[in-house]
Amino acid sequence: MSTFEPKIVAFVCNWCTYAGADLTGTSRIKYAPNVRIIRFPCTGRIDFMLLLKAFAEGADGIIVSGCHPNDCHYTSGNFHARRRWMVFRSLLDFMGIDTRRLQFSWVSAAEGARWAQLVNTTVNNIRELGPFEEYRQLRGAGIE
Amino acid sequence: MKELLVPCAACYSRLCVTAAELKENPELRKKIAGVIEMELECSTKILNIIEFLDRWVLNSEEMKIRAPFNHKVACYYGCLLVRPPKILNFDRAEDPMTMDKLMSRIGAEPIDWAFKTECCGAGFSVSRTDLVAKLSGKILEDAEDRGAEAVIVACPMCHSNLDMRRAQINKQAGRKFSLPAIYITQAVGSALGIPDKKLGMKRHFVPVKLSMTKKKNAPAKAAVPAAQTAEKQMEA
Amino acid sequence: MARIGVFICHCGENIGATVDCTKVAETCGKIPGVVHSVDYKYMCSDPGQNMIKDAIREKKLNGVVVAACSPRMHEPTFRRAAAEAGLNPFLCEMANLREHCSWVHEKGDTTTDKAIDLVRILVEKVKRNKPLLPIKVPVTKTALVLGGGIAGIQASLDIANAGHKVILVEREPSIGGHMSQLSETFPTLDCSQCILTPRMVEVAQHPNITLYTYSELESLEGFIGNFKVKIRKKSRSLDEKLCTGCGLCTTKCPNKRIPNEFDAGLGMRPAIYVPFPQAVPNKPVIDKVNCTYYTKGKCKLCEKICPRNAIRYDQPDEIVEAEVGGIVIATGFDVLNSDFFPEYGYGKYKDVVNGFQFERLASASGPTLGEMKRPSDGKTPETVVFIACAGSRDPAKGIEYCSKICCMYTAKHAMLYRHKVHHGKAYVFYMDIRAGGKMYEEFVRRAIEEDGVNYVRGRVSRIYEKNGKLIVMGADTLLGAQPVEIEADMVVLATAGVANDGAEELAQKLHVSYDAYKFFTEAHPKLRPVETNTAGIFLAGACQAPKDIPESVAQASGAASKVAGLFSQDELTREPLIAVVNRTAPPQYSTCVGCFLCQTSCPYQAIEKEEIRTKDGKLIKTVAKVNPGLCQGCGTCVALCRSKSIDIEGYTHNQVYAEVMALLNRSEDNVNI
Amino acid sequence: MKELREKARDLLKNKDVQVVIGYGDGTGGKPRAIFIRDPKNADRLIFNVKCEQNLAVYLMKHEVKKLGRPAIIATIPVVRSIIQLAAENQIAEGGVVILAVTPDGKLSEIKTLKDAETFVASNPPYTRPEDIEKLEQIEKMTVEERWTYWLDELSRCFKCYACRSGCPMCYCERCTIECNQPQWVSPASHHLGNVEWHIIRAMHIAGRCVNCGECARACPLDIPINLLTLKVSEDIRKNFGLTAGMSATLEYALSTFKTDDKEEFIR
Repeated sequence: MSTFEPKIVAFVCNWCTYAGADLTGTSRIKYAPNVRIIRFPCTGRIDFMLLLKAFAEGADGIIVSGCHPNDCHYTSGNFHARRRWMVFRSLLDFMGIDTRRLQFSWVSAAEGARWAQLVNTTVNNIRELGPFEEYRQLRGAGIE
Repeated sequence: MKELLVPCAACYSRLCVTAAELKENPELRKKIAGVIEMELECSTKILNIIEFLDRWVLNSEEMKIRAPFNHKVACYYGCLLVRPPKILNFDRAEDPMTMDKLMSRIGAEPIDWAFKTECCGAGFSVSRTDLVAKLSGKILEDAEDRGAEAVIVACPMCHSNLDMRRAQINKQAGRKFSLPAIYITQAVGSALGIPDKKLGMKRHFVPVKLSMTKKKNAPAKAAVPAAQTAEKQMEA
Repeated sequence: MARIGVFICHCGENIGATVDCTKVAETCGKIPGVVHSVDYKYMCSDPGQNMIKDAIREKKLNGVVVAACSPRMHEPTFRRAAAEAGLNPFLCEMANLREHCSWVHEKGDTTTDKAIDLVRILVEKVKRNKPLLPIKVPVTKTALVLGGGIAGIQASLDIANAGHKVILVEREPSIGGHMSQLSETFPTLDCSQCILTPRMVEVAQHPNITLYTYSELESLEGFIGNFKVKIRKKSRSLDEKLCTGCGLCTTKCPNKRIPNEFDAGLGMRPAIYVPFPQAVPNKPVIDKVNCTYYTKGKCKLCEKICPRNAIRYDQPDEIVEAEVGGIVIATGFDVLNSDFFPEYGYGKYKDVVNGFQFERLASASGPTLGEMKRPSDGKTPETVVFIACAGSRDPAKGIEYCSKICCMYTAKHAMLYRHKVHHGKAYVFYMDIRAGGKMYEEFVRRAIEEDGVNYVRGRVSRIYEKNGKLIVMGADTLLGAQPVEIEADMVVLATAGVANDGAEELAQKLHVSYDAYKFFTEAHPKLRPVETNTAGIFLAGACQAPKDIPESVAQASGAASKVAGLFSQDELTREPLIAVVNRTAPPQYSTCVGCFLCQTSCPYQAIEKEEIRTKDGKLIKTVAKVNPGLCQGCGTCVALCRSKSIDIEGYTHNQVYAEVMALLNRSEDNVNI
Repeated sequence: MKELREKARDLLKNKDVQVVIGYGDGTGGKPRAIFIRDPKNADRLIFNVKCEQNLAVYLMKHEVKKLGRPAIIATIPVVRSIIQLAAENQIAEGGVVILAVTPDGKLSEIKTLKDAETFVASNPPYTRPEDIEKLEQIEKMTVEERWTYWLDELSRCFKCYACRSGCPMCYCERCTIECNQPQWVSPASHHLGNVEWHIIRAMHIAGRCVNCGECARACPLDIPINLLTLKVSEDIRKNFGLTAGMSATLEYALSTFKTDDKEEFIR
């Protein structure tokens, strides 16, 4: 597993974290290339099924990030998202899915450095954990 | 022990502040507990004399006003009974009213005046008596000018300053203040019909000349049992 | 059948230096559905854009992915280019190869691979894009202005002069607001009435302005461009058409001892009254609480005296309905009730007054006709103490914020006093002097240096009356907190400016947000200061925060220009990236089961109930419907809907699902992406 | 029981309702749901401790809706289901007559939602101790243990969707499971499909579940899936102080929020 490079999918909102990642770019701050950003209008739009799909389809780790509380471009999308994640994350944990692979965060449009740091720490954590085989291999398994 | 009655405003203020400190600072609490070698809960409710009278004396059944204390009085809270407001939140810091209400209930007429919460100089009552005289003087001056017959105090320190240091005060103010300083329990006791002697009214430096005027328009004999309970209550 | 074109931009060295663009173009050319894939040095340049346009035409592309900088940078550019080539702009997407890849990673295969992934994601998305048409919402070109103070007046006039209809609603019997109470105005000391009343008259006479005084907003429905409002016209107990405003009734009213609101309680008025001589409209109103007829059932003197028989005791409130396209809130502010500094004795001592009361004492139209007389005994005050920050910047007693206008009006008050009483002494107790503004600092200096006002830096601890004088006890912190005691004849408190009463209720009626102090909040503290978070509703004046006249007027004109901008088109176009509740074939009509749990998730109250009925009007089912005028496209309801009955254009279930799949689903390379 | 039958008979006789949904004798001594439309048959109604199926589910079925205004024999969870359904605009005020039966067999006729709310308020939510016990037991396990536990349990699932059909809250006309554009959950009953299905189910019932346990009872393979919904309900109660089926104007946990909702995992 020395060559293991985790695949990270980032689900981010357009107004804060996506713009924040843009700032990371314009400030030329380097970070690990393992992450792929998928853009959403708001964290409120992110369907929990997408996260499960990402895991099933080979993601080793997931970042979900949007505007800080009270900063949502739509005033409250992130508050709804927060509740959704509180319930969802606890359910996954209860079912034995390692929630360390699911990193939630708030990154504002002004926090370019924070974004880079978030990606790097997540990549390192997931590298520790290794590939998320146990979930991935559910695909097709269990059919006699 | 659930409640602690503190008749001295200075002690009251200090104790409350300490309690508050300890409540929000577990470290300090541990330290102190170690020093005094006993557990500290800080659950004791600290009562000042006004709260006490209000709750236990004037609200209890057998406490009947037998000799209304019908005098114009200046309710003097002193500086420590209401400060620091954040911690004590006992009454409005700048214009407290509890004593005024209490006084009206025993038949007195509290005047509206400006020195309710001014300092009497207690802190200097030994070291700088000249300052005490100056500050206490202002208090008496305003009270008398507004027609008060007596200053009602809720702090032994204020009491001693306004009473004991009267000569020096008069000297400094260049006028003779005749209105007595009366500790709140004395006023209340008198209204409940406790004889002046028992209340120590006779033992002031500034003679208390109120009683005579009062007893006239008060019921002839005071109901003794009530008086006794009243005493018990206050000694308690 | 997808025919996608992929255009990889080098952005000079910016992308080209770290990403192997040619390889990206080649690899992406192999993605099923991609029929055209090229790379070029500067895609945003004219030749670059032309490449795209030509390809769209020649290769009959039905989807374009431009892999270049951030879409937040150039998406509009490339969508316009696509449109010019006849492709629906929403069929053009951007992959962010610069900010999200080349600028943040080292040169190398992994970076190039990432670039390929990013393009692949967008290719899969764009395959599922639908041509979208911008949403057009009709605009009712009438504005509603709430509040007839200087801000409301300014906004109304600006909008009206731009050629649009305006409905101006004022709670009080006359427009004019607080400004009409002021004597002179800083920093020029010109008479407030003199500059205000012409504007008031202009409002009354303007053909485009409908004025409802003594009226309040009852309810609001709808959305930007299409609001429906109900306005309650409170009964004046008189027929305004008949009334000529002769004022005879007011002279004959037996009950003349009612504290006059306009004079801040210092003057008296009858039960039937006109707030002040220059009132607009100049028609009286009966104060039912104090009117002898309403309280005791007899009197009716005004009715007898009225030469036009205009009095109507039984006149009911009237509800006026109107349709408006934009709304300006200009409901102003109020001053903090000072009785919560008992130590200052406001309300206890007649000669301790607040700012408004002093304005009336100084005003030529005031109860003293501008002569400096103190309320208690009408004597000329020889010494006046002004206390700034009476409540402001005081977390313990008052409010934490700075009321902003007090420093200036206190300086003005002191000056006015000195001008009227030349031998009088004026003291000002202050924390700091905040005189930011054109000619402001100079104004304060003038008060201090030319008019000899004594400024004492320190706070006042107590005020008490002593043989006819007000003893002001304070400290001078510039002299080592040395105690200061001043024997004053009058004290003026610069009490804090706070939100008007009823601000909260109004905000809830209008669905606009407000802060902890009940001031209305702007959409962005810096860049959108006159808009609210609710599209089509704007802010002007002190209802947003304490403001002086110039600022209020400036913001009012700003709000007015926003409204004028909104009204400059017959339809307003909005990005069509909004949520839609699906409709399916009968018997289902929609997979929505009408649980309406989504309703509360919408920040914009955009989710409505729609009843699906048969031709003969029989109700089949009630389902959710997203109002395209209100929806801002956050998609919270989309993720919430269990049956996936709501979807959002631009980020549809199909699109985002495909993006995830495109990105992964390549189990052959778990190692080394 | 006599009282119950008379009540049902009267309701049908006076045309107050067109159908009474209740329990009758089923095979093997197990009660089953019966639908009485003729007063004469009211005596077929029974009620005993075995009668725990959540009959509220039938209020949502087209076949039953067709029959007209129903009366329903309701245990406490059933009343809560009805209240929740009303909160979700599925049952109109006065749309159903509730014949509520308390555990001690007391019968009370509930006509309005307000009364229903008072009823559940005085008969607070009840979770079977064995469920709580099992829940805590699982929570004590390590993540790995939980994973193997659930995989083992869920491996038996063959997607018969009895859990869905038995649940009054699963009244969607099109379940996410049936969406194939995109195919959110693979229809096959392999491990992945099973895990995804049961997560979706728990999430979609979250904040709406009254913990009647019907899903588990309905499961032909005795998978304790009610624990998933129970866990979620508990979280919602602890975190947001909300319990489903207590008020017909209930705020839905996942479409409302407090600006100071407490969590410790978002960094």
